[in-house]
Amino acid sequence: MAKMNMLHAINSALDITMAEHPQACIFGEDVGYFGGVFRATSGLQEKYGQHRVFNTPLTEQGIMGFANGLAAFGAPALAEIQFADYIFPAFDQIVNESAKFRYRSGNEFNVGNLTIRTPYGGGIAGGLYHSQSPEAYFAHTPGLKIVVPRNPYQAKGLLRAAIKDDNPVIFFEPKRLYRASTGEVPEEDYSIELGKAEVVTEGTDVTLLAWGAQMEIIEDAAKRASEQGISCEVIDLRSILPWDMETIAKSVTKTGRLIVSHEAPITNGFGAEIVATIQQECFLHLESPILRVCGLDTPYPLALEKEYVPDALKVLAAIKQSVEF
Amino acid sequence: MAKMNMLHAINSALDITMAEHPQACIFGEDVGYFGGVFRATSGLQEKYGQHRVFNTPLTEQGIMGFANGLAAFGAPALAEIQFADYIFPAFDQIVNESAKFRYRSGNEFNVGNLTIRTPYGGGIAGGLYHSQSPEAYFAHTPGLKIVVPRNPYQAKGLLRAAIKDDNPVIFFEPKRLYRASTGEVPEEDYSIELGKAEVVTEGTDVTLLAWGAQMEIIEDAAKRASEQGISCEVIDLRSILPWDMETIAKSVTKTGRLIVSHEAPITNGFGAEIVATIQQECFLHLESPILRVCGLDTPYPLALEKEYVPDALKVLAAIKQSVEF
Amino acid sequence: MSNPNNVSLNISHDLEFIDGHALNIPTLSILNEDGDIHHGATAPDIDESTALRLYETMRFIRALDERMQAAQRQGRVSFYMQCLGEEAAVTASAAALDQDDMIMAQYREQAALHYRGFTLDQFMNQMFSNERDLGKGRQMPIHYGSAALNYMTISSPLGTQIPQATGYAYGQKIKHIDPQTGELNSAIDNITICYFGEGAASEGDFHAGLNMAAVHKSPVIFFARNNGYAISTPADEQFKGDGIASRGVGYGIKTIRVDGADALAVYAATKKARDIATTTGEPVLIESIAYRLGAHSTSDDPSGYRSKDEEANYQACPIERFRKWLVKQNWLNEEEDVKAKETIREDILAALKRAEVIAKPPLEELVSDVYDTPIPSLQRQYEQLKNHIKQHPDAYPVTAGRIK
Amino acid sequence: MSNPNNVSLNISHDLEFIDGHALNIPTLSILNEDGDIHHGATAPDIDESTALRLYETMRFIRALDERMQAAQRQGRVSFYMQCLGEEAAVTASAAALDQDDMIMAQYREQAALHYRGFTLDQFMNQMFSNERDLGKGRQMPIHYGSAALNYMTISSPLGTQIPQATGYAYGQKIKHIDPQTGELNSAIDNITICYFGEGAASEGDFHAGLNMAAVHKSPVIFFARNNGYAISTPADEQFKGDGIASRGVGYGIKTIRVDGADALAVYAATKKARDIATTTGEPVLIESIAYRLGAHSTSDDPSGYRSKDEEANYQACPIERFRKWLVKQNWLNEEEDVKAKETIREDILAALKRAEVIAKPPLEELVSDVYDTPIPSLQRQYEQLKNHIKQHPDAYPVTAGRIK
Ligand SMILES: Cc1ncc(C[n+]2csc(CCOP(=O)(O)OP(=O)(O)O)c2C)c(N)n1
Ligand SMILES: Cc1ncc(C[n+]2csc(CCOP(=O)(O)OP(=O)(O)O)c2C)c(N)n1
Ligand SMILES: [Mg+2]
Ligand SMILES: [Mg+2]
Repeated sequence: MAKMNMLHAINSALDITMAEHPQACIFGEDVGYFGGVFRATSGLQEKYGQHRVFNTPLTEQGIMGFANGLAAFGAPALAEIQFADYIFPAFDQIVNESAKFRYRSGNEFNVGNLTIRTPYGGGIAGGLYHSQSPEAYFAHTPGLKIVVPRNPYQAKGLLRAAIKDDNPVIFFEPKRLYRASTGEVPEEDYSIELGKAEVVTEGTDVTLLAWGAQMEIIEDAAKRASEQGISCEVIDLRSILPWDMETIAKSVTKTGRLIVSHEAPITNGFGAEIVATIQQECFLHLESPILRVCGLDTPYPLALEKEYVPDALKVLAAIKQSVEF
Repeated sequence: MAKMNMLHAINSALDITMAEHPQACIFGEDVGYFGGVFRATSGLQEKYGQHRVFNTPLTEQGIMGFANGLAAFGAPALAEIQFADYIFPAFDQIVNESAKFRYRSGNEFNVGNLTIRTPYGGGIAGGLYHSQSPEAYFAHTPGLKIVVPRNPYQAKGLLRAAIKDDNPVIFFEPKRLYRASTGEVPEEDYSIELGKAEVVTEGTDVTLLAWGAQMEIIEDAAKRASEQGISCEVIDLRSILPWDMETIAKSVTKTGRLIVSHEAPITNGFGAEIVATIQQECFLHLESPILRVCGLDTPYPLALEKEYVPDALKVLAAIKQSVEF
Repeated sequence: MSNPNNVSLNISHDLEFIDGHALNIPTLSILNEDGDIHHGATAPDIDESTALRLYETMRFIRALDERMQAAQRQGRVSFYMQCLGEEAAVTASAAALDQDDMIMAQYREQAALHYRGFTLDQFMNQMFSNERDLGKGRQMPIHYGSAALNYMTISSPLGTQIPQATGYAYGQKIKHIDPQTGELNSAIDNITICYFGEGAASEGDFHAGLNMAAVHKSPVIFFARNNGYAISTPADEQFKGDGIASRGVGYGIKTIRVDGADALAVYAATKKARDIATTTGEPVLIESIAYRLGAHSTSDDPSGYRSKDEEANYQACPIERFRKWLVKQNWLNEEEDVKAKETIREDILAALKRAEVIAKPPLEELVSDVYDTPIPSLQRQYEQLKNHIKQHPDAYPVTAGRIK
Repeated sequence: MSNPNNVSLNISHDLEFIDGHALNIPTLSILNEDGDIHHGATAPDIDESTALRLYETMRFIRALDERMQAAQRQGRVSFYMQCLGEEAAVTASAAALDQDDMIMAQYREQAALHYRGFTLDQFMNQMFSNERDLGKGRQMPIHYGSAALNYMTISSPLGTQIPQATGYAYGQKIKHIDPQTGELNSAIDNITICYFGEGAASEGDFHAGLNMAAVHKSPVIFFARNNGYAISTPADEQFKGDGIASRGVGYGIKTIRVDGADALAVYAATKKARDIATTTGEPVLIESIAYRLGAHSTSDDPSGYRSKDEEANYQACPIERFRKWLVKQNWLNEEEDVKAKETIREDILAALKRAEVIAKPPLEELVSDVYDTPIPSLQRQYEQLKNHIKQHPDAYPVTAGRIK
């Protein structure tokens, strides 16, 4: 074990992959010599050469088109989109191509070797275009997998699993935690199964559900709630697609209450899907309406970011509303 | 009044707009001399000239970039995307640009003059890429409005309202109904207010909610249900963004039951948002879980389209499940 | 260009703009209309069996196109797209490749696929989306694909295959690179050809794909089929530059324009392009000029946007031109050729009749291949659907009888 | 090119590829390093007041950049981007325009905005996202915009302004078109200039924007700032063609390359480009060659990817070069110039101090301008947020005190 921050943990997962597979390639804007604007690929070009770790021209649709082709060829394609806010020019290549590659060809071809890494989320004074959490845009797309880690240990294990998974996976990295979150991480290889949520704290009164950087917030809220005598079960969803309905339903069956929290705007965020499914699964167990504590339905702001985000106080307010219903 | 099919109704709305505003432009792939692959813009180039009704090069991102610029200049920009399946290359221009133009500039600039028309939906043996219903991809985007008409009368009135609305609007046209749906439509100008659902049939036992071409299906299901003594309240949502929560909540408060149906894959479709909101609004009135009857979580198929789609039989089954809960 | 800006710096003091058409682009032409080699031209090195296979492929595709166009009129298939007028461009370019080179096509390149060995039944099974379709009945007619034949399954969204070809070819190159120097340490054994129309070349993916291929040195032959139309949109409403070839210099890509109705010119250019790609790793751009003789597809009627006069003007047949040359080479027996044509027509009709009665894919193919293995939620949806169909077998006749 | 394929057809029988660098591109240079007009070059027709305004703008921006870079180091603003080395390119091109022409910039063109009259306080209010920011404190520092000054608000996603410029300029042209003939019936009064970096030119939007401008004849001056880098990515990993200028011919767009550190060359080229655009409606492409002397932004440290040697090699200052010419013209009093520089520095510091204490925008600006008028759901969210903040005023000190 070693103490790593999230960037080190990600770098380590990439390093293992590059050593493992002679055709694995890492590419994206500035990922080469410079090691990426967040330095997640630092040192890898030096280690694996310019033809396996390289800067691309500045075109996200090109990066993803290239990645689809390389993955279809059979090489592990590890593409980086510099900010999740800039993934949209690649939307067609991801949603119409990556996601449908296997199905449309009757499994003659597939891009299972594709992994897309991209930093997402707010909290860095980034305003409209360096703060978005676009997971829900992809969650409506059968054929994709979507993963979001909450800390370095999770990041390395989930990223390795995403890379080894034989489907295209989007791996959203909470950039606010890149350096802020540190912890013990094994230097050797390990994987954490995709599609499984994790009960981080057990509790009895209300279930709190989130993923990625938002976990910190709901854990904080749970602590504050426990000071007021409310016992929260805290769950990290980890995989958005496929998502672990069983674990959530089991928890809600026990607690009778659910609060989902994400940074993205509330309307049609992934919280909506969770609520829609769980109200059906747990209808007779629900003691109060399921609540969502999310970003407002506005673009991501700058000066009023503090007001905008679903912070621990807002989650706490929802916990009380749910319990007192 | 005249008998029109949906294409005529749309053409009429466009014609009125072109006559009204000397700078209004219609553009898109093949919309010029040919009048569009579905002939929605038929005759308009002849009437308004090549510089106001024109073919663009084959680039959806270009069409939408151009449209954003023209709308920002102040001219009504009436862009056509040939199939909704091909709107994704323009996703960045719509989601990061159109939707955020006013907000990011503090209202120094806006693209309120923008209207995007695009045919959507299945039922024409179109397979993966001529059948998609991508409304939910846009519904997560504050700043956009989204409208879907169910028949020619609605199409003309809603399209005129969309064009006159001072916000970017995506107008999804149910292509299966282009010629199949006919009805009396005023030749003169009229508008139907955006953001308002319409109760198409009143009922008492269960609320059925859909939009666009799916209305036909739920109306059929409602008829079959009534034969079995179940009274359905049938509602056309009409606007996806903003959506008329009040009308739906009022109906569900009365019936205690809700079924939402759309063609798009179920996971994170717009049905999810409706369910999530309504379970909260109407928690104490709900007598059974809210159900969704939607496309499966697969790309849109071809040979097995009949099996895939949320048809009247499936809606009927859900009605019974809801009532018998 | 050893400056940070990566440009030539030829200082000038004249305020002169480079003309939008400053480039002089020749068009390679080898075979004339009568089937003779142009004076001054050199026929490419093509052997008799390759030439005959090329010819037979064109002849077959012409017959298939005619038959399927008619079948669509009869309501037997839902949709079809002909290759009329572009047979030489597609077939001769495919013939210049290695069987293991990857083909990433747009949709009008069925001739390349047949050249590779796709059987008549395979064509039919795809068009009838029956259970023997390699694509499992999921895409519209003509969206063929075959891993065994290195022919990437067609995808409707235009232009998407262009940067994909760049990525695919990059994979083909990797093992030939010296890890130390980053230079090729051997010729590349297989490369990728990427076909697209002059319309699709307006997509952003075109720009990304060509630029990345040049920068990353991906061995792709970009084969632009300029056939004058994108559905109803004529090429002069598609671009103002001198065709697609004029763009090569913008990417630093070697480029050639060829007469696309001239099988020998296309063959020669593609062979040489392949040589360049395999030995340097670099991409090459070929623009083929032909005329889309038919409608865009069976959903289209060109009389709505182009004149009969124009159509008449460009009626020249690339197959006929090549046939005349073969005859002059003494490689073709005309009598047998006429007979073969008849047989092909019969074979096609017979295959059509076979394919149209083969069952559609079973229900499980609705949910397979979304992922490598079905995810739990989809599995649940599938179970629910099965139950539903079992309760209403009459409503779902195609699948009901076969549900386990 | 009167053929359906819209290409030149110069029949050739030689199997020759056009070289990827077949185009010969000169670089316009008028002013030498010493502030003298090159032999054989002609100075553009620029009057004293314009020249001085140009110079003062460059000098101001240099001072602003230095001050704000330092302010970011001190933690007073969160982010900044300098224009170092590109002042002449940006300012001289803006100076060649009409005040009512639209400017659609990338982000490094603050000089063009200042040339138009954006005040020091306006700059500061934006960077401190205070309540006087025209953008209402919503975007990161340097995302300026002003409708009054015809300067489109900067948007971070790269390249998106390129096709938008095409559309905007098309609007500017419409009223000058004869509805019958589709031809211009008068010169166009106002046009659009669109700035972008050589990195952003790799985006698909670049391709779409330039091609559409050529096809639809949109009067846009596409101004490519090739400064050698896109963050850490050098131009030779960005493209293999001869700069951005080599692409003009692919779109049929008149093109010129200029020395971007030479204010007179930039001014002359842009003036002539504007003439072409206003009289023909057609777009023009200008590639300016300069070197990004500073870091990409305050988040960047170029020592991680380029050598001190290279940096030293390209230190030449465009402002100094122009200053020397002004002095030789006898248009600049050097003593006053030195004094003015001092005053500017003081003014900037004073403005910074003013702006940083101005309040942030009130809570209602969080939800305004999403739509023309707030939609009901957002209105509900706003009410809920107001109540929440009222209950926890200490947690939201910026807005709590001012909530009605
Ligand atoms: C992204 C996208 N936009 C639009 C379409 C609809 N469409 C299908 S074919 C076609 C024209 C293509 O023309 P071209 O590339 O010249 O090829 P050709 O048909 O002439 O062979 C269009 C617009 C599509 N399939 N994909
Ligand atoms: C679509 C998109 N992708 C990535 C980025 C991140 N980014 C910001 S600036 C930049 C480099 C731009 O380089 P260039 O266009 O050459 O302009 P310069 O900074 O040299 O002026 C990148 C990659 C972005 N803003 N938008
Ligand atoms: Mg074409
Ligand atoms: Mg640059």
